[in-house]
Parts: sequence; structure tokens; C-alpha cells
Amino acid sequence: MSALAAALRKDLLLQWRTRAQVVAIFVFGASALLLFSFAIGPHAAALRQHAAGFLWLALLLSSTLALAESFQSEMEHRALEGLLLLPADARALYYGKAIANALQLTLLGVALVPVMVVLYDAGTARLPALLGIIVLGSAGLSAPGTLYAAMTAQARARQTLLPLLLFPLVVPVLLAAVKATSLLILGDPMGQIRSWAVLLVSFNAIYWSLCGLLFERVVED
Amino acid sequence: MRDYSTRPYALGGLGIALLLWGSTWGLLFAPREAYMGDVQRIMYVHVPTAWNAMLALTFAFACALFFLLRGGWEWDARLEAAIEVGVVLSTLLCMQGAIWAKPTWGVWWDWDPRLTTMAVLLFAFGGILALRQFVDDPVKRAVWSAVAVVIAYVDVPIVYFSVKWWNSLHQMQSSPETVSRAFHWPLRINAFGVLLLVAGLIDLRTRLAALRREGELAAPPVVAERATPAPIGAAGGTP
Amino acid sequence: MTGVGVIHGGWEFVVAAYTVTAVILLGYALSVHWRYRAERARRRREAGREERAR
Amino acid sequence: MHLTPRRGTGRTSAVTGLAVEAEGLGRRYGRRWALRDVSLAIPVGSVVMLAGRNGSGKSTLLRVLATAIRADLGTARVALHDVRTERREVRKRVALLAHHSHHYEALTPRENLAIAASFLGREGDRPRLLALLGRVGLADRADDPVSTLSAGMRKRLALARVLLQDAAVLFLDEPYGELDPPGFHLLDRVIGELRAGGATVIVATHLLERGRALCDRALVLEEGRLVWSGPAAEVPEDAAAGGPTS
Repeated sequence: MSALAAALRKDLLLQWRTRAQVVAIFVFGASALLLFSFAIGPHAAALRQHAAGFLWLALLLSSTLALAESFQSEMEHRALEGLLLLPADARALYYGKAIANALQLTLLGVALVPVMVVLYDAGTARLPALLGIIVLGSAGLSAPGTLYAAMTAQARARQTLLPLLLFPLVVPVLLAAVKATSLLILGDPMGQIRSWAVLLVSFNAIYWSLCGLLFERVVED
Repeated sequence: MRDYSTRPYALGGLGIALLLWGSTWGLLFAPREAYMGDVQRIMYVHVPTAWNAMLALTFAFACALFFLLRGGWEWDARLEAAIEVGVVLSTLLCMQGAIWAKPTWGVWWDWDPRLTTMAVLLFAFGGILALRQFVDDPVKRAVWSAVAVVIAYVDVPIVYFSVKWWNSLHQMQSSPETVSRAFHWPLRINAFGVLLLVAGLIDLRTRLAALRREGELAAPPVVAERATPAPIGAAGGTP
Repeated sequence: MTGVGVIHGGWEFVVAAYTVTAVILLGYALSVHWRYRAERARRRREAGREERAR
Repeated sequence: MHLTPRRGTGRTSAVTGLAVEAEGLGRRYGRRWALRDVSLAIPVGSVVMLAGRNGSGKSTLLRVLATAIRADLGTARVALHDVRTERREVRKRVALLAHHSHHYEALTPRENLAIAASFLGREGDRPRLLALLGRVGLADRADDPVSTLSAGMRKRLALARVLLQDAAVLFLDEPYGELDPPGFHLLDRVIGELRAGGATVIVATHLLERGRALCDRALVLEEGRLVWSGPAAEVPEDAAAGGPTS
């Protein structure tokens, strides 16, 4: 457990020290939200109808930047190899990085909500539920995303490869998160949000364990 | 290196023969379906493609597991073949699905959970094919694509259920398989036809992958070439 | 529930489905065959070159 | 400051007396064999120079022995543990000073060492970290981001990180590269102290003069093969023709 604590402390320190990048990624996400509204046009009803979808699309696009960035510093001077040779347990390194990425994506998601409320007039009173969905969605993107970021950071054409591998995989996260968020915004008469939350939780359960198992094979030579 | 490999061509040939037989039976002799009319005949080729596309991707999953757990280059070659054939079949399946949906529902894509899942798989495994292009080290390429196949395959049931729930509001699920007994024979013949053809394709594509691997990796050094003096221990031959 | 009642005609869709199937399956089979022969020829040339080099 | 006693196999407990033994090691990169059939045996406590031209496989050999990369052929045991099946055990007893300095650019030298210490399970060694940084001449830059450090200073940080691991077997890959003359003397002192502490040190270098003075044995690699081994004083001049100004 202490290795996980050490890894998490390392990743949070790294993220804090490179926080300018996180702000830049937030601006990218916010500008994506703006562009989506131009694509639809100034019809308040339509914008409000699709607000949840735009929020999660913006977060998905920003996540690839954040995930790729998170492994840039690991590969720069083979810092990750340095840790593995100490030795540091690969699983601890994975969970440290994945948790830090999930926190960062949650932060991004929370920061994008006010932008959504303003641009699309799409708010919700059930803020705790919204936060819960954002946390589950961010974790769902971060688990496989961190593993694929570690993989593509060592390959050519990494900017295209990460989204190419990640997006088809996280279709269930996108579907569930968008549905749950729109139920919060547009109302949930039949109380369906529970089933979407269950789907998000099961996706996370599967991929947080599976990717932890496979991470060592990806980073060891 | 086997000079001439007959097995894949034999399998492929037999498969094509079965396909021709099943298709002519389905197109010309099978009775017209009460409601669907002749459009239903697309089933005789769509359903076998669906079964075999899933089979090919399941075989890829098995190859990935064998490679990760037991190792061996032959599993990597089979993995490459199974992924490529799986992607080709999934592409074909989505095209057939669209051609089937237009007369039936008036739109090219009706978000049927099974077909949509195959479309997601098409992009997932297509991405893995791209991954294999962009990694130069053969060992890394083999391990990473095996890992990616395991991750993508485990996602199949989740994608299916999420699309099913997501889509269940629109309309009752149209199940193309509601096929009465009289229509079974052409379907079953075509299913075996595609199966044999796919087996032949995977077999041949595996040999191609194995050949490429051979070309990529240098053979082990010949011990006889060792330059003298023989590298004795640094401490002058102590144990 | 089968949509618009009995569907008349629709043969053009059936023909389209079967041609697409034939084109893709046979096209892919041919591409694998050609790539395989090309690779084998390349391997044979390389083996020859290594032979001469030794 | 004398190094604390070795972790892992001390020089007395080793049964076979060999810190590093390898048999038929091979490693290929695509069509080229970087290491071909290398076999060697290095007794505990010896300081060995690994010489050879660029591309002779020096770095590859060190990285295989340090378990940074896999061997495609052959077997090797370092500090009595197999590099293929007991990587974790090997890594507890081995340290590698590589070309890449294994640190985080955005963090400071003190933070980089603290991270390494936390994984080594030695959290409370803050004063020791500062002393270590002082020893390699980075005391005044302890809190500047590593991105602002020169190449020589990064090499010193990497050296501090290697010393932090307190290893029984050390692989130093071109340690003199990028160092200035004071850095040379620092490294000579460090190697001397490691020898005195009973560690086994393998130094890959082109500086034959320095190697003859410092090391007791030498191995020469050529095109991935071990072509000479014997006392360091007699290493043939052409074996590793020249190199940067010694």
C-alpha cells in the first residue's frame, strides 16, 4: 500500500507542478463547448436538449490531451523505467497515475459544468448526483485511458493512436454518462438514473482491475 | 519453409462452394417470407457473416490470451490474422446491415444493439490494426496488441447492454433470426461456407504474418562464428 | 412488428447485399493471396542474397 | 561520508563468489544482434571496465544485466538472482546509471530523490538526501527545477540517485560523459569508496587511461561479442580506440 501512496504523491506533485497544462486543457474543453453551440445554432431548446452530450464530448476530447500529457513526463528521461528499476511495483505506479488522472478529469468536468449552464441554460438542482456521475465517468475514462496512454507514449503517431484506441472502448461510458447527465438536467420521471449509474460502476469495476493486471506487461520490456 | 500450402486454398475453395450452394438455394428456391418478402433473403448472407465475424474476434481473443500467458510467435501471427479477418467481416456486416435496414425501416442504420455493437468492435479492432502499424519493436507490438485485444473483447457485453438500454425506447427489437424451419437450410449451409472460407483466410494470413516476422527478426547467431579467445570469466577462469 | 406491412419488390437491395458480400470476401481473399506470394518471393530473394553474401 | 554496508548479498555470504555471471547472452533489435553469445563471470567486490567502440553493445549488456531490457537469448544471474525470472530481487540489489537520467524535469533534485527514497521505503532520510546532493555538488541547486540544470548537473543528480539505492552491484554506463574535470575527480572518489565498501562496479567507458588506473579487470566488446578479458592494466589500446578527451 505504501508504494501506492508514494506513486499517488508523485503523480499529484507532478500534476500540481504542471498545473498550467491543466488550465490550458480546461480552456480547450470550454472552447469545444462553445463550438458545439455554433454547430447547433442559437436555439435555446435544442442546445438545452443536447447539453449533456456536449459536456461529455468536450470532456472526452480533453481527456485524451490530459492522458497523453500525464505520460509525457514519464517518458521524457525514462523516469518510469527509473522507478521500475528501484524496484517500484508496476501496479502501484498504474493505480497512482490512474487515480491522479481520474481526479484531474473530475476537476475538468466540474469546471466545465458552469460553462455548460451558461451556454446551454442547462442546469440541475441535484448537484451531488451530477458530481457522482462526473466522478464515475472520469474514472471510466481514466482506467483504460491511463493504460493506453502508457502504451501509445512509446509508439509513433501517438496523438492519433490514443483516441483511436480509447474512443471505441469507452462508448458505454459515454452513453451512460450522457444519459444520466441529461436525466439530471431534463428530469428523470421514471427514475432511470440508477440503472445508468450501475452500468458506469460495473464498467469501472471491470477496467480498474483488468488494466491493473495488464499494465506491467505494457511497461516492462 | 513449406513451398506450397494447399490447406488454406482447399478450405477457402470448399467454403466458397458451400456459399454458392446456400446462396442459390436461398435466393431462388427458398419460399418468400410472409411479411418481409424477398428482402428477407439478405438474411442468408447477413446472419452467417454476423456469426463468423464474432467467431473471428473470439479467436483473436483466444490467441491474445495464449500469447500473453504462454508466449510463442505463432500466436502473434494468428492474432494478426484473426484481427484483420475480424475487421473485414465486421465491415462487411455493417454494410449488409445498412442494406437490410433501408427497405425494412426506411433508414440506413436502425441502431439494432447487435449490429451497433459490431460497429463499435469494427472501430476498436481497426484501432488495434493501426496500433500494430505504429509500433516497430516486434515484441512490443505483439504484447501491446494482445493486451489491446483482451481489453476490447471484454468490452463487448458492456457495449451490447449499454446500446440495448440506450436504444430500447425507440422500437421493439427487430430480431432478424425469426426464421422459420423452411428457411434454415440455406442459412446453415452458408454459415459453414463462411466458416470454412474464414478458416482458410486466417490460415493463409497467418502464414503471411509468420513470413513477415521471419523477415523482421534476425536468426540466432551461429555459435561457430565466435571470435577467439573464448570469453573466459574475468577472474581468469575461477568457477 | 415488421414496419411497413408487406414489402414489395426490394430485389435491388438483395442483389446489392450479395454483390457487396462477394466483392469484399473475394477481394480480401485475393489481397491476402497476392500479399502472401509477394512476401514469399521477397523472402526467397533475400535468402538468395544472404546465400551469396556468406 | 562512508557508505552504509551493502544491502542484499554482502561480499562474505555469496556462495559462488560471483556478483555477475552470464552464459550465451543475446539481444537483437530487429535484424541486428546487439549482443551475440556473451558469457562472463565477475567476482564480488571487483571493479571492471567494459570497453568497446560505439555500437559494440556496452549499453545493451549493462541494461540487460540491470533488467532494464530483456535478453532474447541466454541466461544471466546478478547478485545471485536470475535476470529473467527474479527481476524484482535483482533490482533490489542493483543500481544502473544510464544515459537517460531517470528523473522528472518538472520537479527539483530534492523532490526527485525524495520520490526515489519513498519507493525504496526510506521516507525519513530528508537530511541524508541533502547530504547526498551536497556530495555530488548540487546542494545549491537542490530546489531549482531539473529542467534548468545543465547536462553535467543532471548526470550528478543521476549519480546521487544511484548512490541512494545503496546497491551491491552497480552498472555505470559512460559515467564520465558530460562531467567537467571536477566531476571526473568526484566520480573517481565515488568509485574508490564503492570498492572500499565491497560493492561490485562495472563501468562502461572509452577512457582507457582512467579505466586502467581505477579498475582491476577489463572486458572488451566488439560488435556484440566479448573479444578480450583480463587485467585492466593490459587492456589493448586498439580495443576501444580513443573516445572523448580523457
